[in-house]
Parts: sequence; C-alpha cells; structure tokens
Amino acid sequence: MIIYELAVKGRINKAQNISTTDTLNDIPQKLRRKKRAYLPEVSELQAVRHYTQLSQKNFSIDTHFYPLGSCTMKYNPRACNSLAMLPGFLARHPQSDDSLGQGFLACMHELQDMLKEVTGMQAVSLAPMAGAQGEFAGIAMIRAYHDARNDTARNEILIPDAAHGTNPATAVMCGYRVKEIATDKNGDVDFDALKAAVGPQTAGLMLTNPSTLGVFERRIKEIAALVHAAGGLLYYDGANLNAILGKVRPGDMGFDVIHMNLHKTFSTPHGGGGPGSGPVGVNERLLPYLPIPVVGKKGDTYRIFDEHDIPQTMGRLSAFAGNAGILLRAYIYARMLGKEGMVRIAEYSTLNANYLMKMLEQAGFELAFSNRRATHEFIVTLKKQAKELNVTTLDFAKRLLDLGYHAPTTYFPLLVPECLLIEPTETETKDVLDAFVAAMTTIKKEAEQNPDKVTQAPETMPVRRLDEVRAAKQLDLRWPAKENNA
Amino acid sequence: MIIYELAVKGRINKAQNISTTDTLNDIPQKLRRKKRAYLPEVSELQAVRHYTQLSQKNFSIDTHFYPLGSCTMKYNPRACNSLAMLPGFLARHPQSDDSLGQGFLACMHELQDMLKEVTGMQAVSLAPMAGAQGEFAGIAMIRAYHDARNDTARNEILIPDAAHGTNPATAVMCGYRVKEIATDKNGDVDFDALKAAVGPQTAGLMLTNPSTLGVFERRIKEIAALVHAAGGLLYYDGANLNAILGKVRPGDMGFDVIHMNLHKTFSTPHGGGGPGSGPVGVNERLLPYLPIPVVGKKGDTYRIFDEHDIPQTMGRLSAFAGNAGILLRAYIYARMLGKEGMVRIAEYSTLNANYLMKMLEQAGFELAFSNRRATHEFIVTLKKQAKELNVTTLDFAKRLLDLGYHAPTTYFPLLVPECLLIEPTETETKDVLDAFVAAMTTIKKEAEQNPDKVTQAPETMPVRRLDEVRAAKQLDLRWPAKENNA
Amino acid sequence: MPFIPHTDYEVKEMLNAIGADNIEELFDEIPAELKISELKNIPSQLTEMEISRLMHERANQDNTPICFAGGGAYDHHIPAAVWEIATRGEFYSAYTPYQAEASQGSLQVIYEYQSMIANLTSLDASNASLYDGASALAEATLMAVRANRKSKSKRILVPRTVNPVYRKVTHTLVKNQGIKLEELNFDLQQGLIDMASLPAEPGDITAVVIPLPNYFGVLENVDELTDWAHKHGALVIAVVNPISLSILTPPGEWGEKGADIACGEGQPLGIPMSSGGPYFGFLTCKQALVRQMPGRIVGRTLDLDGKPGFTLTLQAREQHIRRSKATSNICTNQGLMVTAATIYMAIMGPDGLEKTAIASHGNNKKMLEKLTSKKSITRTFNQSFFHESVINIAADNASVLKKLAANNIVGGINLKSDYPELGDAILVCATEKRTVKEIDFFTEQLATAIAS
Amino acid sequence: MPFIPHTDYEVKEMLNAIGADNIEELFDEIPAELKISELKNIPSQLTEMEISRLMHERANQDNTPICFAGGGAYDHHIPAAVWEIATRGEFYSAYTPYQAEASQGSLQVIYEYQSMIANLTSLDASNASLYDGASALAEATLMAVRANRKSKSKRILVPRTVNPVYRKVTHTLVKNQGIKLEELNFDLQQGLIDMASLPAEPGDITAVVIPLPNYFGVLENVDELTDWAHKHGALVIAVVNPISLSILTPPGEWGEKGADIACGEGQPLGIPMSSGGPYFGFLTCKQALVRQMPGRIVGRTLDLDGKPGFTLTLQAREQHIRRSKATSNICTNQGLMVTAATIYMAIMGPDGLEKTAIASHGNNKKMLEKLTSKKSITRTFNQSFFHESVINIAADNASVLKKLAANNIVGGINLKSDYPELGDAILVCATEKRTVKEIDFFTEQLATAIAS
Ligand SMILES: Cc1ncc(COP(=O)(O)O)c(C=O)c1O
Ligand SMILES: Cc1ncc(COP(=O)(O)O)c(C=O)c1O
Repeated sequence: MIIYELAVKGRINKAQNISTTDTLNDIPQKLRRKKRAYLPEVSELQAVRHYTQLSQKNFSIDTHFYPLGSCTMKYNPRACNSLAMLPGFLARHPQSDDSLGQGFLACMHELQDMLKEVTGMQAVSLAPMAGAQGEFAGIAMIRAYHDARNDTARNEILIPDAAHGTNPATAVMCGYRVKEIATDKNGDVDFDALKAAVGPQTAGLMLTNPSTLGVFERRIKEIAALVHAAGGLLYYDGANLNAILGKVRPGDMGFDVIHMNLHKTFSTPHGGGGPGSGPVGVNERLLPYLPIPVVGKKGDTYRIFDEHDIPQTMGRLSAFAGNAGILLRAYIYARMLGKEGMVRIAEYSTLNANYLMKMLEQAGFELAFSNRRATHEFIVTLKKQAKELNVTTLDFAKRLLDLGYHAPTTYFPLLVPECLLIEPTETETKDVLDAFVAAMTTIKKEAEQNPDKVTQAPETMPVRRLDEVRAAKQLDLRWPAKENNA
Repeated sequence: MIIYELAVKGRINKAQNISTTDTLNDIPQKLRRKKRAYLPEVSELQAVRHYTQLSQKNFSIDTHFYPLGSCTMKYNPRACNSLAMLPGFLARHPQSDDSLGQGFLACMHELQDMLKEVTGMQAVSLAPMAGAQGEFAGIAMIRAYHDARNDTARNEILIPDAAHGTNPATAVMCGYRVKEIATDKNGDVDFDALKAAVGPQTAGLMLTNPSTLGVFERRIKEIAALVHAAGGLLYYDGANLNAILGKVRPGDMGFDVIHMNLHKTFSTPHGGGGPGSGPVGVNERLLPYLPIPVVGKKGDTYRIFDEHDIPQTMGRLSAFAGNAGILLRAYIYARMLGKEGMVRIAEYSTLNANYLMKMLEQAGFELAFSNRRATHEFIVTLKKQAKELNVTTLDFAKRLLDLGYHAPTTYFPLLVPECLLIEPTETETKDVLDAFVAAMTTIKKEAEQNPDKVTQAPETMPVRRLDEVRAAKQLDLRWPAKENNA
Repeated sequence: MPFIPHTDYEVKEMLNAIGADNIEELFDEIPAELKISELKNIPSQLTEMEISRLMHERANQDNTPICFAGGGAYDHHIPAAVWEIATRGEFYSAYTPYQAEASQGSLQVIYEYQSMIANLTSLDASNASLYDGASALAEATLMAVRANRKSKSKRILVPRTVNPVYRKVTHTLVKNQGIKLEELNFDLQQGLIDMASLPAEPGDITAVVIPLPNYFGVLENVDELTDWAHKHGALVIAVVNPISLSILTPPGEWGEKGADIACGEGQPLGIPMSSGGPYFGFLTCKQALVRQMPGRIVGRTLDLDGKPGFTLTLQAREQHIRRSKATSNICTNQGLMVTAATIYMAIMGPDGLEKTAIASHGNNKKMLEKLTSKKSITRTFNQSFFHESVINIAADNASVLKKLAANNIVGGINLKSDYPELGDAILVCATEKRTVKEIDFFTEQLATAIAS
Repeated sequence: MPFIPHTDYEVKEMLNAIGADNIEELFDEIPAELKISELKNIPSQLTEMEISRLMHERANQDNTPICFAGGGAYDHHIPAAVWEIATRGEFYSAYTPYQAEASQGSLQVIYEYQSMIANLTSLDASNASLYDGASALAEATLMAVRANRKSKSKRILVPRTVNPVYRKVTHTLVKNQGIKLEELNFDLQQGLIDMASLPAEPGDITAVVIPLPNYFGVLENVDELTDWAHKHGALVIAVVNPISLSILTPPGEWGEKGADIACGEGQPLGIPMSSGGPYFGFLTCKQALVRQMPGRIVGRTLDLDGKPGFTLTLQAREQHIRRSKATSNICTNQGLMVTAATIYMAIMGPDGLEKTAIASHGNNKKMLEKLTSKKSITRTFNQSFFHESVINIAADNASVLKKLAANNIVGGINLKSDYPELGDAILVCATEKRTVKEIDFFTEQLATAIAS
C-alpha cells in the first residue's frame, strides 16, 4: 500500500493542526495557491503504522549482518543518536550568536583536532556534507593552489581504474580531464603506467589507500614522490580509513589533502542513503584554501571562522555548517573510542576481513588477490560460477538475502569480473562470520546442484526480483497526481 | 535464538563498563558472591540486533489492527512518550523535596482534577498501579468504611458472572466472600437474582458498566438504590470507561468508588503487558480512606499528601507514587483531548463498534445480543461454526493472525460460548473495519469449504500453533543455568 | 479531531449502515436523566505543539538535580540503546501476549528475563514481573503462606531494617487475609538485625523476611538468619537489590539451604527514577514453589512442527482462569519495564553489572570518608554496606535537606519519622554516576547547610 | 573494547586460521617506516556514562533560546512521531538501497517522498534528495545548462534577492565548469526584483533563478519573471520554501508555462534546526528534464510475479555507472532526512501544512506590527511577505543582536555584510511556534537593546 492509498479526503490530524484565525488577505490572489497540494490525508495512527510497517521491510545493521564492501557498515551506537538529539543541540539556530553555541562549537573544535591527529594533516574543515563533497572540496583546493601560483596549464587529474565513481565525477565538476591509470595484477597501481601518465599537465592524483580492491598500495611513497616531482598534488580518498586508523596516516604517506567519510569510519548512520559527512584535511600547502566555516578558538571562546578569517578559501559548500548533527555523532563516537579504541578499529576490522577471506578461500571461493593480505575488506570473484554454471554474482547476492544476510558490494570495483567486495567490519563476531561462510557455502552447493534456487532468488523478501529495465523504460517516479479518495 | 546462545565467555562491552579501581575488601568474604551470575555476555550490537529482531515478531497497535475487547487498543500518541521522557522528568528522584518537583506535581494535580470531572467523583488518588490494584484499593476502602462504622458483619461482595477475573480475585484479597450474580438473556444483571442476593451481609457490589458483554446496564439507578438500601456500597470497574467518557459519569449513576484503566481509556501504552495505571475516584463517603500519596495544593505550591494529611487512609500501594511516568503520559493525552476530545472518544468508539457489529451481522455472523446497541465493543459467538463445522473461536483467532489482524478477545466473558469480544476503538478508520469484515468473511468461507486452513492456522507467523499442554506439563521457564560458551 | 480519523462523509455512511440518524442515537440505551451535556471543568484541547511547550516548561522547572538519595530508587547510568529499543512501537504498543504466535517477541524477552533474574538471585524460577518492589514483598508473603503448608500461624517476621514503606505496603495488601506481620528490631550500633535478640523458641512462624542490603545499606548476616528461619520451619523471603547481587551472595546460596523466595525492586536495572515509577517488582523462587507464584509466567514449548516457541503458561494460577481462587488479583504487570531491564542486563553483562556495583560501593565509601571529615557529620552504623549509608548530622535534618534542595541537590532521605530513635539521620547514596567533584560539592554544601 | 566483540580466545582462533602470530602481522604490507605507534593528541576513551554527562553539560550550555531567526532554517513544530519512527534502526542503520528486495522500506518511502514533493511544487518528477538547499541550487543550475540545449552561453541570472549564501555556494560549486552567474539587483523600497530593470534584449540566457519567498521574505512577481525568462529562451529555476507552497502558487504554475526546475531547502519539513544540518535539498522538474536530474531516483516497477515494487532507477545518470560523465558526483545524499520529511508531510497532511503556513504568516504579521510600534524599529520593505521580514533599527545591529543573545533570544540575522546598502537591517522570522508573549518579550528586549 502507498500512503496515498490510505488517504481519505477531509481527514485531518487535529493534534497537529494549529487553530488559527489568521488570514492571507494581504497576499495578492495571483500569488496564492489555487488548488490544494495533493498530499495524503491520513490519521497519525495510519502514518505511524504505515511507516513502522515499511521500516520492517528493510535490512539494516540493527537487524542483519551487512558486509557491504567500501561502506563500513559497523554498529552505529545508539548513544550517538540520543545524545546528538538532546534538546539543546536540536534547538540551536545555525546563525545564532556564537555565545549561544559554545557547547556545540567545543565539540566541533575538538573533533577537528582529533581528525587532524588521525590523518596527520595540518588542518581540518568539517564543512563537506559527504564523501563526494569532500572530494570536490579537495580537488577545488588543488585547483585553487595551482591557480594561485598561476600554474594554469595543469588540466588533468590521474585516477586509478579501481577508483570509486565519485572520483572521476568530482574531477570533472572541478573542470579537469580525467586520465585513468591501470591496476597491475597484484592490485597495486601500475607504476609504469603512472610514470608514463604524470607530467606538466598533471594537477593531481586521486588515490584510495587501502584501495577499493581491498589491498594496501605498497609503493605509496614512490608514487607520492613521482607526482610531487611533476608538480602535482595528491588527493586521498578516505573512504577506507577504517582499515588503517591509528596505524598509518595519509599525511605521513605524502598526501596533500584528504577527505574522510565519517558515516563509514566514524560510524554515523547511513540512514538509508545519507546523510553522511566528508570533512577534509590539508597539509600546509593547501591551508589557505580550506572550505568554510571552520571552528576556531580564541582563549576559552569558540568562534566560527568565515571568509574574513580565511580569505583565500575555496568557498562555502552548504548554506550553514555542513551536517552538524552528524558531526556531533562522530564526535561522540570518537570520544568513546579514544586513542586506545581508534587503533583497535583498524586491528579488528583487518582481523575480521583476513579471517573471513581465509575461511571463504578454504570453502572453495576464488579470491581476486589471493597472494595479498586483506585490509578491512577483500574481493571474491565468482567468474567460475558465472561461466560454468551460469550463476552470477547478482544471483549469489539475491540468494544471500533469503538466508538472512545483506549482500556484499557487487560488481565494484569494475575491473574484477563477477566480484563481491566483502567488508565485515570490526563490530561483528566470529560466530557471525562463520555463519556467513556457511551461507555462502550453501549457495555454492545450490549453484552446482540446484541453480534455480539461486537464479530465482530471492523468494522470502517482500518482493521477488524486480524488473529494473521496466523501471527505467516505463518511468513511474511518483504516485499519479489526483485527489485523495472521498 | 536465545540471547544466551549468542553469548561468549569473556565478551565485554567496554563502552558500558566503568573502569574502577575500587575494591570490595571491606565486605566480608562470606557475603560476597562466589561465582559470577550467568548473564549473557554479548556485544552491544548483538543485543541491539537481537532485541530489534525480536520486536519484529510482535503484533502491536503500531503495526496491526488489534481489536482486543475489554483492552481498548487505541493509538498511543508518540508525543505522550517523548514528552514524558524529557530529562527533567526522568531524573526526578521520588523522594526529592517537593520544591524540586513542582512541574511534575502540577501535572499530577491537574490530572486528578480532570479524572474527578470525567468520573463525577469527589476525589481521586493516582496511587494504584493497574486496574486490579485500583480494585483492591476500592474494595479495601469499602471495608475500611464498614469497619469504621463497626459494621463488621458484612462479609460478601456481589459480582455479576460476566465480570472480569480480577473482580472476584480482588474481593478475596480484601478478605471477602464472593457471591456471583447471574446475567439475564439481554445481557443485563438479572435483577431478581440480585434482589435475592442483597442483604445485611452485603459489603458491596462490583459492577462494570458498560459491562464486559458490550452493553450498557440500563437499570443501574435501581441497582444502586437496591444495594445502598441494604447498606452496601457500589464499586465501578472502569475498564470500559472509554465507551461513556463525557456522556455519563459513574458518580452520577450512584457509584461510591471507581477505578480507571489509564492504559485503556487514556491511551497509555500496554507495553506488552504493562505498566498500567489504575487511579481510584471516590465520593464523599469514602473520602477519608483514599490511598496515599495524593497531590495537594496550597496556594501556588503543590505538596504530596501522606498519612498525616489522610490519617484514615486505606494505606500505601507502592514504594513511591505509583506509575508516575504512565500518569504523565495520561496527563499529556488528556490535555490533547481536552473537554471537546473526551466526549468524542465515547462517540466514535461507539460508532465504530456499532458499525462493525452491523457489518459482521450482515456478513452472517451471530451476535450475542443482537437486540442491543453495542457500546464500544460487542460480542460475536461462533457456536454454530464450532458445533457444525468443528471450527472454533480459537481457530478463527489464529487464522486472523495470518490475515494480518490481531484476534479479538476470545472466550471471555465466560458465559457466552465460543465468543469473540470485539473492540475496534475510535482511532481506527472505516477502511480498516471494512477490511476486517472482509477477513472474517474469508475465514467464515474457509471454515465451510476448507476447514483445515483455519484449524491449522496460523501458517505465516514465526511459529505455528504452540503446544500449551506441554508448556504447562514440561515446565521450561528459563534457559538452563550454565556458563556462556567459551 | 485529535486521534479520530473519521470524515463527515464516512460518519454519514456508517450511520446509514447502522440505521441511525446521528451518533447520539447510539447512546439511547443510557437513561436520559443520567447523561451530561458537557465536561465543564476540563480545559480545552491543546495541539501537540502546545502541550510540547507546556511539558518542556514543566520538565525544565524540575531540572536535573544531583542525586544523593536512594532508598529504593537509584540514579544509575542507563545505556541509550535500552530505551531506544524498549520504546519501539512493537514492544510499546502491544498487549499482554495472549495470542502467543503473534507475540513471540514479547514472550521471548520475558523468558530471557526470567532466566537472567533467576540466575542473578540463584533461584529456579521467576515470574514475568509484579508492580514494584514493595508490592512484590506483599505478594511474596502471601505466596509463602500458601506454600508453607506446615505452618498454620500466618506469622511473618519482618525486620525493621526492611524499607519502611515496603512494610507499610505489605501491611496494606495482606492485612485483610489474616496475616500477621511481626517486627524484628535492629541493633542501634550496627544497623542490622541482632542475632542475639532472636527468640530461642519462636513458635510457629510461616516466613522470615531478610533484606540484603537492608534499608540502611548495611549487609545483614544472611546465612545465620536463613538457617535460623529454616530451623524453625519458616520459609525465607529475601528482599534484595539486583545490582548488588552481582557482588553479594545471592539468596539461593544463603545459609545451608538458600532462601526460598526472593523479591525486590527492578528499577536499578535500567529504569529511570522518574518520580517513582513505573518500575517493576521481581519475584523468584525454588522450583517446588512455582505453582504458588503470583503473576504471569512464560514457558518454552514446541509448535506443531516441533519448533521451539514461547507462551504464557501455568495460567490456572491466574485470575482470568481461577477468578476468586487465583494466587493474586494481578493482571496487567510491568511488561515494558521488564523489556528494558532485559536489554539492560544483556548490554551490561555480568562484568558490566559487577563494575557498576563495585563503583557504586566505592563511591559510597569515598562519600562517607569525605562527609565524616566534617565534624558536624558522623556515620551512624559501623557495619559493611553496599552503596548507601546512614549519617547523623548536627542540625535539623528536614531543614538541611530543604536547603540542599534550594542548591539543586537531593541530599538523601530523612529518616526521622520512620526511625525517630536515630535522631537527625539521613540515608545517603552514591551510585557509579557520582563524581568526585559532585561528592566534594555535596560535602561542602551539606556542611554549610548544617552550620547555617 | 568499545564496540569490538572479540574475546582473547576468539582472536587466537582467528589468527590460527589465518596463519598469523598476531594482529600486527596482518599489517605487514604497510611500509614499516610509515607506521605510527600511538595517536598522541587524542584523549583517552570515555564510557557511555562519561560521554553522556559531557554531552548533557554541553547541550545545557547552549540552552534553548527563543528563536526569531530564519534565513533558511526555521523553528517549526515537529510531531514526536516523526523522529521516533525515522530513527528506528531499520531506517537509521540501512545503507543506500542497492539491494532493492531487501530495502523496500526505504525505497517506498523515497517514492512517496518524490510524489509528495512533486505535488507540492506542481512539477512532474523529483529526485531522492541533495545535500541541502544551497547545493541544490548549484545542481539545478548545472542541470539547466545540460537541459537547455538551445542556449550556449551558460549564463544564469541570479537575483540578489536569493539567499546570499546560496549564491556563494552555487558559485563555489559551478565556477570551474565555465558557468557565469550574473546578478539581478532589487528595488530598495520593495525588496524584490524590479521588473523594469530587466534588460529588453538580454541575449542568450541559459536560465533565470526566481525565489519565492525571496531571502527578505518578500513575494516576487513570479508570473512575470517566469514569462520573461521563457520569452528569452531561458529555463526557470524556482527556489522555494516547501511550507510556503501550501499557500503560495507552486513553481509548476508560475506564468504561462510554469517553472522548469524547482529546488530548495527541505528543513522546514520536520527537520530540527540543529546548528544547520543535516537538512536536505529537494529538486523537482518537468518530465522532459528527468534524465538531466542529478542524484538518486526511485521508480516503481514489477517483480517476477508481476507484483509492484520499488528500485533505484535511471542509474546511468550517476557516478557509480557513468563516472566522469555523470550528471553530478553526488553519491551519499540525505536519505534519513527525507524519511523524516515524508513522515512529517503524511502526518501534517495538506491541511496541517496550510495551517502551519497561515499561522507563521500571521505571527510574522503580528510581530511586525508589534515591532514597528516602537519608534526605533521600522519595516524595510513595503511588499507582501510570507513569514519573515527585514527591519531597520536605530542602532548598530551587530551589538544589538549580541545583547539579545545575552537574554537568550536569537534576534534574527544581521544583513550588514551581505546588504550594506540596507544599513542596520535585521532579517526576522516568526513561525507558528512563536507566541504572543514571546513576541511581546522580543519587542521589549529589542527596543531596550536599541536604546541602551
Ligand atoms: C571509495 C569511495 N570513495 C568515495 C565515496 C563517496 O562517498 P559519499 O558516498 O559519502 O559521497 C565512497 C562511498 O561509497 C567510496 O566507497
Ligand atoms: C473489565 C476489566 N476489569 C479489570 C481489568 C484489570 O485491569 P488491569 O489489567 O489493569 O489490572 C481489566 C483488564 O483487562 C478489565 O478488562
């Protein structure tokens, strides 16, 4: 049922309905809406029941193991939510005087400091609202840097072919051309290809390390030296920071600018698609271009820095201060981890990934890079199953749903055929990993003996496999506009 | 899975684990626990996931139509919950000084006043923690009244056979014998039987009006006069107050004492079995015996009244002040209803019940009292189906679950064979009622054509029909005491 | 109309179907002279926006003072997950699980709760909850009277070291059934039951109530008391604090044979203080006594396919089946609180509970040291305690507590009316939540209040 | 270990299985010289109890002042049900619905959201959200450039009556793609775009941005502006307040043909102000432009059995498929906020939204009357407004606002740096939540602050 199907014309929620004697007489008729907007007219109970029922149709961390590679689906502590939603935080207008926000600003300032420390960068801005916006801020800063030096011939950003789609999309939004760099057979950047590509036209290189292939880029120092020598800068896509937190820092690897995905590494909720938060960190080179606002401190007082304080800023990215409430959640999480807890995240997410990789290998699954350590994630390829049994990664993914597991990331990165990118995270138990291996093994057997079971999956979900072609061809993007039933 | 099955020895939730250097050295060894209590050792994520998954195995108002007769399963406004859980309310210690509780006490005092008004009584105590405790308080007050007059020969409480089980159980807890009064064929108290039973041994009469048969006791004034004339008092079981709120008041009917079920009429949550709240109201006769505490007001200041203020009190019923947080929810609800809303509750719950009764009758179901108006509930009897088709009320109830409806109350009241006591409440839409009639009709057909479908139901629930005999014979009331898995 | 979904059009349709002209007609069986026209003394309806404003004002008015009071309601930390999950609609808005197949969530939670609380008390079986600690004691005494078939006297010995309100509530609830509650006095130096004062020949006793810790926070000699009671044919009813049981000897292990019944207040297990309720009473017992338990009980059984599931069981003890012969009149209990407590215990685990108990004990110790460093404050009893203690102050305790309240401190519980022999005595408590800074602040404020 | 469930025993077992001696060995591919030994400048871990205490202190420090500021973030009432449901784990902790069959909840919510917001703006299609109102405007301009194939100039006219920060953000986000944002000035008496000032021969314009209400709260002549833009071959991008659309002409009905794209800030629809985020940007458009939309879109389709279901669609526009040729780089959007907004709109319904708009408008009117009853306060513009307005005060506005803050009032937004020509101007707003008492209090405090 769609909420509109529950609606009846004239139904009103009186408890939410302000009684007012005010009129709109002073608003010219031609600016007044003629016909009421078609919104559902349902009771509060109907709405509560409908959305509660809908929620139950979701898999989520709170209900299922969710080993979605590159997404870091770890436990989102409930305390982060309830404390970030204290009335004092919710009620703060973003443009209220700093004197009315010292509590909030203290958290933000401390968060900036903690993120500086874990990334090894000189300064952090919390402004970007997700990873992709962090990337934008980063590449725009690189551009501002070159522009400030009148080094305007650099029109190219180098990006490994394993990179996330946001990387090339971002480079283009910043007015750059994208040059793809191949990956070698061990999952590292093809160093020769990189060497050949670097040149005076190179504005910078975007790199994810550990990469989206689930391996650590071992020649990172050489890569950094190469790019820097050519006058380019290095951008670090921090989506995989979880794997190395407290072990090794992007700043120390030689990166000039980095974004973090707080909704991954710092466990803020994914919310069915967002909001996230993508703070950027920079070294000295890019300090003058940091996006605003940034929280500063004078004596004991916190203050919001704007274009007056950072005149060369690459600019503003949001109407106010980014996803403040998400930043609060990340702050709370970071304080609960502390210095001791942060490094353990890297350790135990890596332990879980390597264990799961080993167990799946033992169960007969083919690894994309069997001679490499897993980082916090790793890749299984089902190309054999696809070829020999005609059972694809998509089929495996759907069948996993039936067995009570959210599927890993499928078909990404693009260069590994029929791949599953598996990221268990540090918050899952060994028992869960073992059970997941058992489920994968079951499906493997089914694929061999009873392939229909897999190719027809799922069978236990609210719907069976959906017709995506139809969805794109016969566009149905909204409930037809009409009136609520009488 | 039981939570213990998820546990592993040595697993610790560090975020909830206070680090302390304190010792127990000063506690004698013989008073110290030798072996750790066997409690589950699970991670916070495991606990969150486990209990979130469990919650999804419940039907509830927020997810299903729940027409459980006598239980008033109406919408529990979410605002009542979130406002009652504001930090200022949660943090109040029950024995903190009145000066630190004026906000809370103001709510309680106003709630007392509102409940006085809707019941037509002289005074209200909020102390009882559920309906049954309200009954206890009421009957104990009746006893205190007779005792105070040295009228000690009265050892009997009269209770109609349709009454809820708590009524006779309560009378016994107060040291009384119970005399049952028969019901006549129209669902009223058998007046002649009552007349015959009333006498000098009569301490009082407990009556639910509207009765649990879903009809209003029309001769209530005569009944009251009869019992009063014999020196007995009248107790009103307010479980069905929803049906008459703002239309007619127990005090005006002649009752001396009444309890209310705030978890029914005032929409506080049922919480899977409680907590409830069962305030009592009294007329002048019983005023001196009111249970404590009661909230009083002096000038602008609220104060808790105790045995010093009400020296003849029947006593205390709880360690502190009853289910305070539930009372807050009832207060919030009452204020949102206001005088206008309260009477509408009676009107629309009655409208829904009469409509549903009519539609079910038209669908071919047999009513227990087809010549009577429904109050906010009514009774269908399936004795024909039970006899002719061997499909019982229990079977219908289980099959309803499959069709997405919680079953009405079954086999209560005891005197109507194979009965369903159906209470739709005022917060459900006509559409829901129509759909419920359709579901009942479907089952009726199935019972005729395909009875297995009904007698084997449910088939879509987390478990199939449970072996209750085994449950009572092979008692398994706890997970076997052992240690968590290593 | 708040919470009523009907449109005018629907109302008309429904009345048509019923065959009535208007809604009022549906009330035509109610004698006209009884009907009222209006609820005069009730204010007009508020929108959610308006009531929100009012409730925020009132909650802010009551503030969040620093709490040094215990006496049955304790200011422990509660993990955020507890109430975020307990208030999910599926738990919050469900009824008592009468339709087991549609209530496996609530039922399993209760089964898990029964397991945990039985383990905590080291007894065999638990019910699904009673109203609160005080009424649980009353039910325990009634249960003991039913269970102790050998005893005819209905005499229950109740030490004065049991929470005085619990004794009052028990009296209220059992007095009409011929049960006699007899007091045992305590030692004024030690704050516990004087073993020497127990009669050598007590006669027929049905049960003895033994608190641990007792109301003064002091630890009773539970082994000796238990054995003494059993020797004289009495059942033992333990009144215990569930958090303390992570470090103190559980009732099932008291003396030679263990207590027979344990009960108490569940509030410390994840329930906010919230002006005194809703909390929940717990009740556990030895296997042999199960059928005398009041209240609901959940059992594990099998479904038609042999798959395990949960259901209410032993319902023949209850009022809805047994009516006047039921073990108690209780019907609605405190289900949601039990849900919260179960989640709390699962999240805390044995280690978390133990640390909470140790830190609370340690904080009380630190507080006592601090307080008694002031000349005007002395410790009343000299025995081991859990996490609260009685102090004597050199001023009128009622007015001192008022002064502390004015400084946003709940300074403890005034014992004068219940224990006049103790003089200006206050029962103070420090849970794991109290910081050194707060204890210092309290000490200074208390000393100042005494002096002024 | 916070949030890590491993026991020592399990770690050993797992290392054994891997064939490693210790966890550190798993990091052996990282060059040793890069590794750090410790995170020095990070404080030690806090328990939940400790962080709770800290966060309560900080939240209390910021208090809950009375808010008369708007400017893109509004203090509307939010029904309790909205966030109690939106924060349910199943919504809160799910990822983007990539596995449609296991995400029908989120997907249907988005589909319902798309339907509601399309109806509110009277346009054909909506995406699933963008970051916020400001970045939505930037995306709308990029979309217009892609969509207006006839125009080559990449010139976008942006009136100065559009929120200045939106203009800055748009500039930041589009400047590297050769897009030219050209300002349109406003009339100093009216506070809106002067139609007379529009060029008769504007040349090739790609799009015109039209706000309603504009940043000053004033209602622009949207019909004339729309027709003018269309006449010159430009697309029209509407920037609108969603609450106001329950009473104001929706973009789809502006002028002869209606606006082509509408965008704006979703915060008024049930999202708390919370220091500026997370909010969400909405974006709707005419059917013909759908394939130029940035961000995710949910479509309704059928499953294998022909049963309707929901899935992400038109993904070929997006970065994860199209990479450098995507319509935008956006990936994670503001899903949870959209969930909340959908529940908000469902609970409020058309009538509730309308009443909210009317009451807000009415309150602003009352506030203006009150304020301008003071000699030191004047209204800056003389045109119709929605629920905020600009006032001029006879004192330095920065220091006046500081004084109000000291009295726990957020007195509005200082316009001096963005609109120096307006003098000591403040943008004030009164939503439906403001009471007459608060407005009176504000008036007196403001007058006093000006005078002092
Ligand atoms: C490797 C990588 N880079 C960038 C991103 C983009 O981050 P966001 O979705 O927060 O914009 C992601 C997120 O999926 C990612 O996995
Ligand atoms: C008619 C009637 N009386 C009394 C009660 C007992 O109320 P409670 O369950 O709150 O103790 C009930 C509750 O089911 C009832 O329906």
